[in-house]
Amino acid sequence: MARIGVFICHCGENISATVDVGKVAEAAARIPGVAHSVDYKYMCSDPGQQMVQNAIREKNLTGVVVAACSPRMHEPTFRRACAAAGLNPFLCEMANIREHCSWVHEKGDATTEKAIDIVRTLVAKVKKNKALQPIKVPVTKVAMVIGGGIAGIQASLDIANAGHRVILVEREPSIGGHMSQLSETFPTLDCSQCILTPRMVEVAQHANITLHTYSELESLEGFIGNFKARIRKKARSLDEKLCTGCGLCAQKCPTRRIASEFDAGLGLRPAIYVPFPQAVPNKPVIDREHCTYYLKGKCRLCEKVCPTQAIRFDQEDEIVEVDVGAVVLATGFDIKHSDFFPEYGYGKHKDVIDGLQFERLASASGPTLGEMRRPSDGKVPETVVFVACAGSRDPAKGIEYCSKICCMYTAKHAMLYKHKVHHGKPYVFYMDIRAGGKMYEEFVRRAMEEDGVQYVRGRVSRIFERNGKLVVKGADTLLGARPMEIEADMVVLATAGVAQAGAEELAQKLHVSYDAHKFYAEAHPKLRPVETNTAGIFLAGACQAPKDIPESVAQASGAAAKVAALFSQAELVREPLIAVVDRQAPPLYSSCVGCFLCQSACPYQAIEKEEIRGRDGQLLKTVAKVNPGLCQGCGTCVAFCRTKSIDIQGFSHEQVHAEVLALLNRGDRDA
Amino acid sequence: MKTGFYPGCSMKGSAREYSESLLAVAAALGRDLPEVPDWNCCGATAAHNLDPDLALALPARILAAAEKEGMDEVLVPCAACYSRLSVTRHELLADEALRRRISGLVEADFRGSARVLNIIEWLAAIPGLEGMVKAPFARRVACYYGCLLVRPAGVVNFDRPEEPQSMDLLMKKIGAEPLDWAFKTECCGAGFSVSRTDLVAKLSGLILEDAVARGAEAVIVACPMCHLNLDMRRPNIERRAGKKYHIPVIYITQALGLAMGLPAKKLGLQRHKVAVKFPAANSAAKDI
Amino acid sequence: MPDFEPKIVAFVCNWCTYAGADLTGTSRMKYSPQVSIIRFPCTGRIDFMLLLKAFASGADGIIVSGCHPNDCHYSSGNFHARRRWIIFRGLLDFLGIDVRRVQFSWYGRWGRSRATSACAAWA
Amino acid sequence: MNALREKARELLAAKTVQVVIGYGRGSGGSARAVFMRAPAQAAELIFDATCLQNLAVYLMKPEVRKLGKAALVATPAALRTILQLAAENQVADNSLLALAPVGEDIMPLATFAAIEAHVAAADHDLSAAEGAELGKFAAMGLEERRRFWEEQFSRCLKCYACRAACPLCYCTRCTVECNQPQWIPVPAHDLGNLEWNVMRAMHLAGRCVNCGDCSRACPVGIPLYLLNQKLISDVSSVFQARSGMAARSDNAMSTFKPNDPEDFIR
Amino acid sequence: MRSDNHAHPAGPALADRVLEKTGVDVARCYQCGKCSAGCPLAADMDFPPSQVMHLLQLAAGFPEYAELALRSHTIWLCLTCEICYCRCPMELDIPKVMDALRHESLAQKKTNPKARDIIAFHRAFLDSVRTTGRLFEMGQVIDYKLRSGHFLQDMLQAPWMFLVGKLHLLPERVRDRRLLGRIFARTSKAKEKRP
Repeated sequence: MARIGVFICHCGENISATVDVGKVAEAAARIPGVAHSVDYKYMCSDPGQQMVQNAIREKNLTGVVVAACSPRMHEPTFRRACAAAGLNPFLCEMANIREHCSWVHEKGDATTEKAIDIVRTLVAKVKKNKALQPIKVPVTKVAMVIGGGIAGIQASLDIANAGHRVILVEREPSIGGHMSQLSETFPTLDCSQCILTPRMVEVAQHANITLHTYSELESLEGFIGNFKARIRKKARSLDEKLCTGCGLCAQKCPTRRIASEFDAGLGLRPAIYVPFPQAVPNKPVIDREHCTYYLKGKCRLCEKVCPTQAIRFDQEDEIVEVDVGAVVLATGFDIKHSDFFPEYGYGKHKDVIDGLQFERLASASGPTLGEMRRPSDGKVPETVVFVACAGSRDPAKGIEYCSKICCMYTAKHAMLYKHKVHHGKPYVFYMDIRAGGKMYEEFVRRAMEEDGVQYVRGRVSRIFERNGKLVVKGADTLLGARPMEIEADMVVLATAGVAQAGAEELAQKLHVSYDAHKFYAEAHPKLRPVETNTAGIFLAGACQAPKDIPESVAQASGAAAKVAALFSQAELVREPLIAVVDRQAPPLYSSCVGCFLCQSACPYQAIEKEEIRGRDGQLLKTVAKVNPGLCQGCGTCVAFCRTKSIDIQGFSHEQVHAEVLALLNRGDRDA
Repeated sequence: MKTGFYPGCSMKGSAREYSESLLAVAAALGRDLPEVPDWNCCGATAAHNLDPDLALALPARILAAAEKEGMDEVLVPCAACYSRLSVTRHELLADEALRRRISGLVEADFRGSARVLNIIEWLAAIPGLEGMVKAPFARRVACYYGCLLVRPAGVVNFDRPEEPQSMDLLMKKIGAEPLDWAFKTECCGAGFSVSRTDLVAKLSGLILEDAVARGAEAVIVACPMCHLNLDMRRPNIERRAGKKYHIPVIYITQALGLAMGLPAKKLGLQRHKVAVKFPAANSAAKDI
Repeated sequence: MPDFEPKIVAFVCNWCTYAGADLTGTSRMKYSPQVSIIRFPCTGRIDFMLLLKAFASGADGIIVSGCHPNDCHYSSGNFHARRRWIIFRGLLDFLGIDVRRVQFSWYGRWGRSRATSACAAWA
Repeated sequence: MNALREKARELLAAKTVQVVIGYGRGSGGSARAVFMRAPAQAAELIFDATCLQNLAVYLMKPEVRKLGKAALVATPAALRTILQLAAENQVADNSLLALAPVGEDIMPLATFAAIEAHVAAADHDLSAAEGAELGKFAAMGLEERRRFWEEQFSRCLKCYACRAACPLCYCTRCTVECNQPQWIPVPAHDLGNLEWNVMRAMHLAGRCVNCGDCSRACPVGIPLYLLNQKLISDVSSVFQARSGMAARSDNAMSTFKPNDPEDFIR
Repeated sequence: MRSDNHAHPAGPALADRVLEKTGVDVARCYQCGKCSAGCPLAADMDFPPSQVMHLLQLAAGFPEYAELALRSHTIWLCLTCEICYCRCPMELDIPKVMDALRHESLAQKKTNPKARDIIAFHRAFLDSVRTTGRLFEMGQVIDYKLRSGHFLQDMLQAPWMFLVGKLHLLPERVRDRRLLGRIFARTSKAKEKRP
């Protein structure tokens, strides 16, 4: 006879506020097979766990049901507690009477009744639980970092310094990400390249790091500790070993009028180019969409001038297969551009630019070599208006969140402008200044007090051009919301930070969930910010949500720590919630009839054929067999098998069948 | 597809030339425009400013009459009436109880089956307009949409609420050169023409100032109220601005009529405050 | 029948819909207590016989919900499930069982609230 | 018929097969399965309009398999059954010989490839009449259909004759015999009957070759073929898949296409 | 939308009446000022649109703010040109709110004296529609002059308008004028019923 312990948590008052926990405890006590039923204010606290452990020992319990929060929250906690008290952890189940009951229903009998139903369901399930031992799985101690921005670089370095091999995959010809495009960084105004390029070189020279630039993830199979990644190394049309990075080809290339992505469209670049001087690797790439050879089959000038004959026009994409144990997603973010705003001219005004374009104007390696000149006619702008919250905090445009970094970089832009154009007049239209980081508020004050940046509180309603000037129609809500117009020479929109293009496709390749804005979803917003729900895949940087460099670096190191922890064990312990094929005594040996239709149902090809032979070696039967290493426990085969010969531990036929009956009040006594 | 015609009160009075030019063009295009039987005033700004139920009742009765007449769509050349009819149809179709109450109030069952069409939609839907052009209207023009043709976007969903292009495209079809100017959808002062003429002078003045600054030779409008403020209130505008504006303001139907070679008299050009003539110096086309 | 309290069982997948239900909880959205949830690793694990057993045991309505196509944590569990649902639903309808009593849906993490409103309205 | 007898005698005499499974005259003019081991018994063989039973069902019976290699008088349904059993790894190639009667003479098919070619030649989709009958049901109202099947299932005795007669119900331990948990209630009450019949139909989805033996076997005459034909028509119209056409074909229900069409998942 | 898990005093606050009539929840306005920035007449208003919204937000706790809103000149200066609604990041239908405030201001006789002429024009407009079913421009201008006292306004325009045929001396009447009368009666009766 089962001896089940039921432990009902008040969760402070999160549960007891709407669920009569006493009544639930009484009802649980009356369920056949329940030997112990108590309620307590904080079940997950130490005293709470102590109660569970004492009850297990005193009452010799064969199963535990903790009625509290979601199993996704504290199942590990209580299973560890039961294991410590000598009860197999898989004989402990959580009944979710908080997220699925007390928080979502009004106080009343119906809610308490539902809580009792949920407890009864899980008690019925626990009776059918079996003691299970975790599966040991080998771990490939190689990490793959996708995205070579500051987050990807930091994560790679930390993992590599922890002694593990890292494969860094970067889509662009060079690592560096958006940070390499910046001129100076807040709150210290130190030059972005100066603090970034040493790290980039460190990555290139690190023995443990293999760098694949101009490459994308083609596919990822397998599971934590045992991923198999296929990386597409896009053809650079260049033999990287021979190329010395002398740059002669880029100088001589006749096709020079291509908008440079690195310069955010303000500068131009040739068809064969290195994105920026400090690029790592400092090897050019041929842009096949614009190169005359690929369009018309002529030219090949770069091939002629190349001292080391490194040009390879016929180079093909190459697929590299690697086994990795963990993946860190650090694919970064993108920003909206000025054409996203109908009321600011749909992008037709050349001098209405976005933040990254301003960074390029201010940067020494930029198209204007750092001189503050506006894109339309190259004049030095006398009056510049910076518009904060351009697209962010704007549900009408589908972006309701705050992009977090614009207040800071807008203040920085205004300061940089003032440092370069001393008599210039910078205005900033803002709604609220969000400068919450260390030294951030002081930085913005400095912009206002020392550099005389005029802050106007109000949002810009419209920007239009009038005889050579950009008229910015705003209002100052601190002066009675009086409408005002500023005739500006240039306008910088601090546009919304959004997910990278292609973020959704990459998430689907990795089976990682993402939110409505295509930012990757962390496992838990507060407690597991650098993990995803997919075991073995971690997050770092702005791909999870817009954030600044310090946070990205901190997250990168966090993710690296998680990877290092994963690789610290010789073997990976995996939950034994996998499928098993029924085996019985002879003469049946197994209820499986060997139709093997389940093989096509398994996404992980975890089902193999096993030949059962008699003592005389004669083949009696061929039945299915599950490879515990590959099976992920999705259960698709289990629900498909006609003879119910394959079952999954943790969600077995008996368990779910008992749950359904218990939930609908037809407990053990019936059928 | 039966297209009805709702002229609206101003087309009979202060905007006669809009009606004359529209009917002349329609005749030339061989399109008959049967009026909505016994149509009443849509209430314009006055109704929705003073009384919410009246603001829905008056347009509802018009649309119900059009539906009874079997009209699939109703051409409403005046932007204000177009807005009132569109908003009413939108709100009554969204709220069944409201639809029933207002239908009861006007003693007619409003179903919303008749679509509301503005002048640009109607003109743009006519195939082969370019072919009808005999004397291309080769002028630099500032196309003025006003507020209610393109807003509120959720209700009228016609063209873009910021920097619309549909009238510009039409004018290009008849040989004009539409300018990219900044006051396409800024307000002209609408209903304050009589009660607050000073404000109209300010707002309409800004519009003319920008059009002239861009080198426009004419302002093209598609709404009698905009025409009233920009044309008839020209003295007030000029007095307030302290300078003269000679730029003529003509309806899109008049511009189309001219391009189709219809006589100026039939298009009511003689009824304008600001004479519709273009200085010979900068354009080859003969003086009108 | 105002006091008709339909008993609804929701068979949900652990990754999208169960987490979505948790999210509905954390954001305190309200829905009818008549709906109870049974957790499965994936919609691929939901056996049609469980639906039969639920109806036979007195459930008035059933919700079967999992991850959007291409979002499945196991990559294809939901696709297999969809194929079974198409055939199973056709059979139920053929046998005269009102298929509106079974609501199939893809609810992503944030969509749980839509499910609750759907079933509340439906119930 | 004598071509058949001649062939059977010849096979048994030459011992190429150990048993010939064919039709013999049963009581009351019906045809019944006969298992001939000696050449002389070949005379009992008949083949006429009454020979409808799908003899392939005996290929899966241990008692028959014990006898060794079998030759089988195979109707088109039996041929489709053989190919479906092959697709489910139940019978190996060249482990049987199918004798397909074509008009007066007999076509011996020794390999799956031969059987596939023979099957492919004929049309195996649901006949117009069968389609029409399904259409009649679709036209009926929901309530009318429910009452029809409620009445039919109320007569089910749970004798499982349909399972015994079906060549594709070869599972050694069927779910019906599983009592931990008790999936299908043992007694023949209406809920249990519904669960049993729905399970039987679903487990044959994408597999049944529409031989009709289940209906013929049912002592209380429930039109079980309708359930299977409904699923056959759904599987072929929605997934364009047909069972019993090839020895190597994946099962419609355990595979998928990313864009399987449906209009009811919100 | 108001979250419903803690009770809101659905009291008679102006903002609640506005929510009930127009569906616009002023609590969603985060005072960004974009409406005031784009409003063509904001410079002439005593309370630009963003401030009217703020008055409504605080009106529940401060009844005098409701008075300021209802007695403001703004609600009459608003031309409902829809620029604010089109650009509002929170998609708040501000013109509809202005309409609702005008109706309440009229009902409670709190109309701003500076708006006398505007209201007179509208009243004259509706008088003409009630009597003839359409707008008889000349009749309306005379009625407006009687109500507003600006007898000499536009005296120079009238002869020119008549000369160019823009001034009709006789009104055009709708045939079913009695229906128009019933419509006006029913709507004005409905106005009395409202608070």
